[in-house]
Amino acid sequence: ADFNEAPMLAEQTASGALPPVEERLPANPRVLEPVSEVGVYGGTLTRGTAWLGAYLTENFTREPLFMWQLPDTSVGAPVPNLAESITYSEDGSSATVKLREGIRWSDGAPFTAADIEFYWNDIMLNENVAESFPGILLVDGEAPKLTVLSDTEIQFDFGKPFYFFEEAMASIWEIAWPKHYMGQFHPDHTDGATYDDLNQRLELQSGRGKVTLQAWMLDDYVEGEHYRLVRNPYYWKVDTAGNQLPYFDRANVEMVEDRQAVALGNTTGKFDLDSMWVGPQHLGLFSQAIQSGRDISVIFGDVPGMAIYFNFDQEDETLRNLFRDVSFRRAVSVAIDRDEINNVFYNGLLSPGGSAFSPVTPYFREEDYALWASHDTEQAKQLLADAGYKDLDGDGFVETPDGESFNIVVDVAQHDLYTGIVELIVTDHLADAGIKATMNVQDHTATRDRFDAGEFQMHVWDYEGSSFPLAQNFDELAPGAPNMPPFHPKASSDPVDPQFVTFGELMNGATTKPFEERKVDMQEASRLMADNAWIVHLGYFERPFIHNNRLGNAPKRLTRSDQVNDQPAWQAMMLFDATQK
Amino acid sequence: MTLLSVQGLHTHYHVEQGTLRAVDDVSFEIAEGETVGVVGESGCGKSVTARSIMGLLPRRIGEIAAGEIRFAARGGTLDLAQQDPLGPVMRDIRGNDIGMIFQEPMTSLNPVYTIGAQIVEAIRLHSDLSKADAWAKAEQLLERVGINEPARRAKQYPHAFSGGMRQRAMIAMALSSDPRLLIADEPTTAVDVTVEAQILALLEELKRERNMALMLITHDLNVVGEIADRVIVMYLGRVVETTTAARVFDDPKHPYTRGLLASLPSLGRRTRLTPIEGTVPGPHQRPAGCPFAPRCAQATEKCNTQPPTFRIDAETSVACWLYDDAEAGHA
Amino acid sequence: MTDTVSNTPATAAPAAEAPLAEHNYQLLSVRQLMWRKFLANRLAVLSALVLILLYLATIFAGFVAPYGPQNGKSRLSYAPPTPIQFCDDAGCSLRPFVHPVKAERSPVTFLLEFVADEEVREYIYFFERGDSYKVLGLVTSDLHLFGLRSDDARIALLGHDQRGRDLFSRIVYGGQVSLTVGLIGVLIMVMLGAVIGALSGYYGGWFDNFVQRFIETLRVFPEIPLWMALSAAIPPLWPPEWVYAGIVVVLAFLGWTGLAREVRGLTLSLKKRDFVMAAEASGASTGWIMRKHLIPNMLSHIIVTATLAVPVTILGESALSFLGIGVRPPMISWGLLLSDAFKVQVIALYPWMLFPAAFIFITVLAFNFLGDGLRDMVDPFS
Amino acid sequence: MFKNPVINRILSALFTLWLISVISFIVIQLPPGDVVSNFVRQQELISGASVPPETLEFLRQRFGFGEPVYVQYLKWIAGFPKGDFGFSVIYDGAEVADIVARRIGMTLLLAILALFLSWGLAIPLGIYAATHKNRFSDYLMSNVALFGLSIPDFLMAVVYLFIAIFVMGSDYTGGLFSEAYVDAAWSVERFWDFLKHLAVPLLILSIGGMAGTFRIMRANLLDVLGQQFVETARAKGLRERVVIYKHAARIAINPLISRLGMQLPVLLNGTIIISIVLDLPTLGPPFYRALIAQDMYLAGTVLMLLAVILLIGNLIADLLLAWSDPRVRDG
Amino acid sequence: MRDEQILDVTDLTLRFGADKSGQGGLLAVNNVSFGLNRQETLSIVGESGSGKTTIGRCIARLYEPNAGQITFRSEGGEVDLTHMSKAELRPIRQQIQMLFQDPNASLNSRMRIGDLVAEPLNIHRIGTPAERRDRVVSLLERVGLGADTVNRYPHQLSGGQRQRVGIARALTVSPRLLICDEPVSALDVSVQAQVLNLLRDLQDEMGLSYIFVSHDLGVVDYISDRVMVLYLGTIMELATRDDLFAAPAHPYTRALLDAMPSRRDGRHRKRKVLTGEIAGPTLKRQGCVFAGRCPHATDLCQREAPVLRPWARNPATSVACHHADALDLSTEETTI
Ligand SMILES: Nc1ncnc2c1ncn2[C@@H]1O[C@H](COP(=O)(O)OP(=O)(O)OP(=O)(O)O)[C@@H](O)[C@H]1O
Ligand SMILES: Nc1ncnc2c1ncn2[C@@H]1O[C@H](COP(=O)(O)OP(=O)(O)OP(=O)(O)O)[C@@H](O)[C@H]1O
Ligand SMILES: [Mg+2]
Ligand SMILES: [Mg+2]
Repeated sequence: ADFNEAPMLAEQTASGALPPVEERLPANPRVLEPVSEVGVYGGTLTRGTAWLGAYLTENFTREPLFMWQLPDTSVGAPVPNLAESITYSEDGSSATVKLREGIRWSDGAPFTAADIEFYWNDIMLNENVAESFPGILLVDGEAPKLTVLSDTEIQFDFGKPFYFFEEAMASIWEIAWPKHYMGQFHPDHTDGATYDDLNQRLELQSGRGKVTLQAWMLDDYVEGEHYRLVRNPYYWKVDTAGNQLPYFDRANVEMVEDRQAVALGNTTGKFDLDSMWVGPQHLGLFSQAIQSGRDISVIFGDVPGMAIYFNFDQEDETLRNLFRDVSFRRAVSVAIDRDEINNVFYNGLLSPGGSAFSPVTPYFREEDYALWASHDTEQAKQLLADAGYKDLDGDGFVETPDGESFNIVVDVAQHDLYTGIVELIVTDHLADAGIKATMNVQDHTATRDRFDAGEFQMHVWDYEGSSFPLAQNFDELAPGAPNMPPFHPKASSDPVDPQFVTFGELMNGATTKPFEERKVDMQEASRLMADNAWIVHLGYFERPFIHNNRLGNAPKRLTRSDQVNDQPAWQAMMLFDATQK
Repeated sequence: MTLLSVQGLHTHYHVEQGTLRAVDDVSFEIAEGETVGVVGESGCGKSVTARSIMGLLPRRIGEIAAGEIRFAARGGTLDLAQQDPLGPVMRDIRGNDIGMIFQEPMTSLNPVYTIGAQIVEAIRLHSDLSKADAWAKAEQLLERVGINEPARRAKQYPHAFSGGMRQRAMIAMALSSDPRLLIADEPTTAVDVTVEAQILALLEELKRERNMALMLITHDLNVVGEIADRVIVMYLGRVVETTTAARVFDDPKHPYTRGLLASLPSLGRRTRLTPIEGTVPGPHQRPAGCPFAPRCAQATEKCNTQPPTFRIDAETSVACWLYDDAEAGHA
Repeated sequence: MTDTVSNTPATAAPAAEAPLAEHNYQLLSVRQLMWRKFLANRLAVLSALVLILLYLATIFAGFVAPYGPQNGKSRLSYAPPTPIQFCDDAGCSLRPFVHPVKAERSPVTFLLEFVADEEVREYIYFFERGDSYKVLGLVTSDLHLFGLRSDDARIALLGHDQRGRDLFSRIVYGGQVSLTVGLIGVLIMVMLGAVIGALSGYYGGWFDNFVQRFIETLRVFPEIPLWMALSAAIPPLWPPEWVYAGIVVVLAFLGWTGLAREVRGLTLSLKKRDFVMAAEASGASTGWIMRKHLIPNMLSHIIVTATLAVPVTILGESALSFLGIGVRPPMISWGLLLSDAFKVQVIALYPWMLFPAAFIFITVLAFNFLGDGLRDMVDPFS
Repeated sequence: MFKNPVINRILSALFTLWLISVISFIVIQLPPGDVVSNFVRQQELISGASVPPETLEFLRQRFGFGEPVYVQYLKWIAGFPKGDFGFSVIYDGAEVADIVARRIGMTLLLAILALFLSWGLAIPLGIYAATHKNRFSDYLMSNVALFGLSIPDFLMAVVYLFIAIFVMGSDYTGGLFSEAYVDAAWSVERFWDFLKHLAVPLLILSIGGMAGTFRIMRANLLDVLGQQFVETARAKGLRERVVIYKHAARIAINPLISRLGMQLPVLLNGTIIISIVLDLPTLGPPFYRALIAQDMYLAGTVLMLLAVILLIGNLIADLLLAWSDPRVRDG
Repeated sequence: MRDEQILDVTDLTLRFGADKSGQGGLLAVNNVSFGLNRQETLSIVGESGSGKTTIGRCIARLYEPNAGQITFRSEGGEVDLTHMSKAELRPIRQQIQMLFQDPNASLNSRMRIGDLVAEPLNIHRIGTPAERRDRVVSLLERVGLGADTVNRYPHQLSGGQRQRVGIARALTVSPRLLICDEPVSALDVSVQAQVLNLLRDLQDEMGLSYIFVSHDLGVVDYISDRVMVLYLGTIMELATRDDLFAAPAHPYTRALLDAMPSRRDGRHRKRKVLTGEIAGPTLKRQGCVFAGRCPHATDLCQREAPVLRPWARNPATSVACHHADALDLSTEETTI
């Protein structure tokens, strides 16, 4: 009787369709501290998106074993979520996780260690199932061994120290699948089931989302149009007042045309919040809207800006040598006028800097951040000249020492912020320094394909993973050797340079070390990266996010999702409709 | 009794290049039951005269500048020139008292309505017949103009009719309300001789049968000579000679009429033709005096002023200074 | 006895009514007649003048535009149009001038706010030196129609874009793509359409049959989607000039069908006309008949159709560029410029970004009026 | 070929259908790479999931990748009878047919409503302008129509969005329903809401379509008004209104019907563009996205479908024309 | 000289839209044979659609006949026009020229009169430009147009003047045969007379032969030496003008004459009306094509098509009628 439930469920409880709330909750539900106040039940939370995939429902709430503290992930280490506690072995090479007791799937079936085992062994590690094992969990390329000790206890054996386990766990989307439900379609568990059929059902929207551990479960899905989610009656988290979460009865995701339409929807109140599609380019829209009386708020979060990647394995020898030449990369970095970009595109919210790990990480050092990051066209020209790149034919662009002229293609996905920046860089900054480059705008997937396939020359995208460098699934992003940085796609060919090898060793070794040792190594890695300018970063910036003021418990500041490898930055289950209060 | 009396008709066309005096002081009369042929070369104003009578001048372009068109309508004499061409009076006269058929049988009928429907429309416009009765009457009319199987034909669309049949359907339509005057504007120019003969014969017969006056516009003197009682010869918007059909051949007065006859090849005529010299001037280059003077072998000084209409006798008047001594009277 | 009939009204013919002038009218050649008829359509004449101006500005874009297309000042990001003044607090001057502006970022909205520096006057000079450019791709020059002497202030008649570039200059340069897409596209269209149409009309038979079916099929495809589909297939790595050519070809490829039909119809009707028969009877070869009879008689129709196809093509290019599948930066077209304005906040905060639309609109309208005028002119006898 | 015009028409339509499918297939084949590989990469990118080899093999089998192009074409069209047009990459491998089926109705609804609206406006205005030729009102309307033809649809849509949100403070951001009615059952309020949302796109669409129709109507009517049968109708004594509406306009609309085939593509063009800008659930947005992402089965199918719709539209237009014009009806 | 035959047409047949074997389609000209002498005028008369124009155009090789032979005797000898390629035809074309009905449509409105008249010279590259100009001017003067006409455009001339231009144009290359397709029917009587006189004079002067297509019997009577009467593409009667008008052999000829408006003895006679209308050329042909409208038709006529053969009463006349020998049609008072 210490717990409360939503009126929507109370009716069903009363009619006997559902057991009482106490029976639905685990013995030790996870208690969440509201951001500002205890909320009220009811209503629909609506988000807009320019692209609809299963990923978006996962983005509402994710339920791994451990979870980053939200909304600000930088306040501390991950906390137990589905797990109740973790115990490492003496040398850190194995860990035992105890689960919360009495958690139920959204259909009322009990959640046990068997569900985790099912997902781990029968889904992720099964070759026939189209679901691959997350790279972040791999230790030296091997998946840890999982042993079920009891219904609520599991043991992971890593084979070597892996103190990174909790952080790695906090960075994945989910850890368990309903064995009682998905087992029906699994050939190992049900006769007559086929992998073909199973593979059709892997997505949340193909039915799996109806049996979930998340705050809302799937109600209706139409491709390319919307998701409709409805509250999970067995959700296992409560607020400090004992109210079963979430507050909102329903959660919707509506598909619209593009970023712009998402921003517009959030401006007019059609959508409640966004931390994915809006950016500095919409500040004007938001301030105009607020001035014209729209009841919305803009909050900020510190996120990495745009980065330029070089293809160190470019087929063309001239270009490969060019990209592997540190002077060239440094020249590119100093040729770029970050202040101008800040002024024009980032509304002054960018703090210009180079490719050092984010200030939200413990590995950040000011001095690394400042390396090769101040605009100086003359220095760029000098760097090029010293390395032998001079303008021999007087066309204003430099040639290689062999006298070969080149024109670099810079791939950029269609993006209302980056396209403009790249255009500026390509047409002005690089040209001023004598580097000839051409912008190639394509659909995101197309540029991404070229990047993944190593068929690019220079590539522009977010400075992925810099806020949480070790969580990055390098192998997913670059089809090279496992755990290699993403900008060396065909790592099988000769190494870029000795420092690059060192960098890789430092990164790969970091996860096996306790925090203090790890920090030293990572700071060195960060310095190497900044000094060698393997990636040219523009700097971290305060990114605006938007939400409707009807939302209660909205945070004052946000961590952008990618800081924690796409964890939901909003604690959506804590949000409520403040106008109902 | 005079049915139609046109006096001093001037019809002007306001075209881009200026004002064109398409009909320039035309006077003539048509008695009840009479057939009057109007002849003249292309562009001399025959059609414009007819349109002026019908009140069918192109809006905003054609305008009756002066003159009277007195018509002995059923209720008394009306000056059609004074009527609003789109008003109820003219509408009632059109189709009801004066019928009109045009030169082009192929395009004179609306292609999307049946022949019957178009005749019925005309019938019901001027009578209170029920639809069924009107159809019956339409069929009778079609039969009357020599169309076989009228009941079947009435349900056909114009494209199923040959040129001659369409022209006959047009006649049937024009006759639907028993007009007292039928204006036929070159009704046979576009059809073959054999069909022409059929249609003229039909017109004559109908006219006689109904005591209807017929104003037959043509440029074929032979046609006029064949069926008209009287002939009006026009040149450049003016009437140059009015006479009887017989006399126009035997004793043409105006040099222009004579010229026309001398140019006319006809059966049995093998001697060299004597054409009128020169060409018809453009409508904008009308000579100041007698319009025919520049081409006239007998022209004199005097011809630089427009000759009045001289009455030779009761049946013939002519506008030529050669007849200065003839009795001038009303044409 | 010689009484005249007294019914000649007073209004009747005075004397000769200026036959001479009419005579002259009659003597005009076909071309003169057409020319007269064209001049009589004032809107068409005006449109022709507007178009001539636009094209001149495009040909001499470097000269007309005060700045190069990429020359921007980031501090002037989205700065409004510069007011051109003859007077200020300090009095008046015969030479127009502008005040330089200072930009400051608002702490509330994070947007730049611009304040004119009333103290400083920057005079506008004609035939100023500035950014260098190439005239028709040949001669390098740095002479501009007008400009400022100091680089502290900038003159932007139609405001600045996001990167602080002069929108007016960019529009002038953008015209090079937008205005030529129509012309070149239509040129290709005319060649394809006229040749195929004439051949198919003149020879008939299976060739005609096939061409007709093919045209029929192409025409059931809605053109914009098909344009979109074809331009989306233009390899993204092509240099901008090629992409431009590709767009032109795509537009032309779908546009020729209308013309081909028209030309075929005309050929069919002309080839039955007596004067063609007469030439044929005189022993004229096919080539002769085409050259001397068919083409001259179709030319004006072709020109009209072509003129009316130009705006369609221009709009098509704008739509494609607007949607991001047309020309690519650093090439500029009006549609591409307009795509920068395709954000509600841009329209709200920086309405001058819509100026490219005005240029599209005026051009398309002018071509439509011109085509209309030409259409009336084609039949000088009507 | 064949004597029977109906058979001829159907045969030629079948041939056109075939050509449509070929052109659409060419469009599908245009981008580099094959669709399955693109799909695989995309799947891996999005969900980190690898596509199992069986599925891959099935897809390759189904679409014949690696085989000659004509085999791929045949395999593609072989799916049509089963409603299988391929799969969509951007919609996570969903059936193209499903995506299209959901949106085709709204696409057609919008285009057809716009057609009616534009005709409803254009025809009366066209009649008015033609009957007031060369007057100020005619001049004005004709020029305004040219204005309508000159404004790009997408511009109108953008400006409208701005006005709606910032000038009128509406919450409209595109779409067909307000939030409250998105999932509601049909009711009067919902329909009203729907109409309110539709009004603007419809208006924008019909302004573009109207301009063309207006001009055609005006020109046609002027043409018809100069024909002889109109004069015949006047000569019968019909009222001017009857002459114009029953006799002239009736025929002037015929070419409009046959131009329906050319109107519909214009409207569909507009629908696609407007939908992209205003986010309407028509085929426009998925088509655009598909093109950008080179999701070619979806793009090609939409394109083909639009063409087929237009083909059907043309056929219907032909039938309508035949039904309304006896000349065509009787061959 | 005058008896020298310059044209010999045998069994000329043309079907519009015929299939490859020459069957089906619309039989516009059916087995037509005739000859033409130097300086002779042969008129072709018949109702609209009877194939007059088609025959003319076949001879000018503007249409390809399906069967038959057209032999033309030029200075260079005898040639068969039907079996010549376009290139071979070119020199012959100079000797056969055409004159069209509508002077409006037969002159390219975009060319000056000078160029129009000179066109045949230009096509055949005859003479120097100066010579060509001289010839054009002299011809224009011959047809009664001033030299200043050279620079005018067709629309600046009257109908009669335009037709003269057409004549001048046809004469530039000194043809021997002129095919006139209703050259005066679009003209007003006064102008018509001028043109007819001109044609006659030119014939005498230049020794031209005419094929003269017309439906106006008055004109035909005036201009022709011989007359061919055509009905639905089939020759009904072929006779000298005098014979034909004095004593027609074929009932159709009679009917045409009767339908003509004409004056006798200072009076207009009433015309006789031929009932029915010309059938469509696509009709099923069985028996005599005219049988349906013929007052003298018998079963035989319905069954069997008569052949064109010399008339018993006047072998100079050919007639295609079963009953021609029996009927006396010399006066119009036949029962119809
Ligand atoms: N709608 C019109 N607009 C301008 N001028 C016209 C119009 N109708 C007739 N005319 C002119 O008026 C004059 C008289 O024309 P009208 O039609 O009466 O001649 P017509 O004697 O009937 O000739 P035709 O025998 O060719 O029919 C001509 O010069 C003609 O050009
Ligand atoms: N190019 C053509 N294609 C098909 N049919 C044709 C063609 N030209 C003429 N015909 C048909 O051939 C027949 C004979 O036509 P032709 O023109 O020779 O007749 P005509 O005697 O000259 O008639 P008219 O007096 O009307 O000029 C007609 O039925 C006509 O419809
Ligand atoms: Mg007339
Ligand atoms: Mg003919």
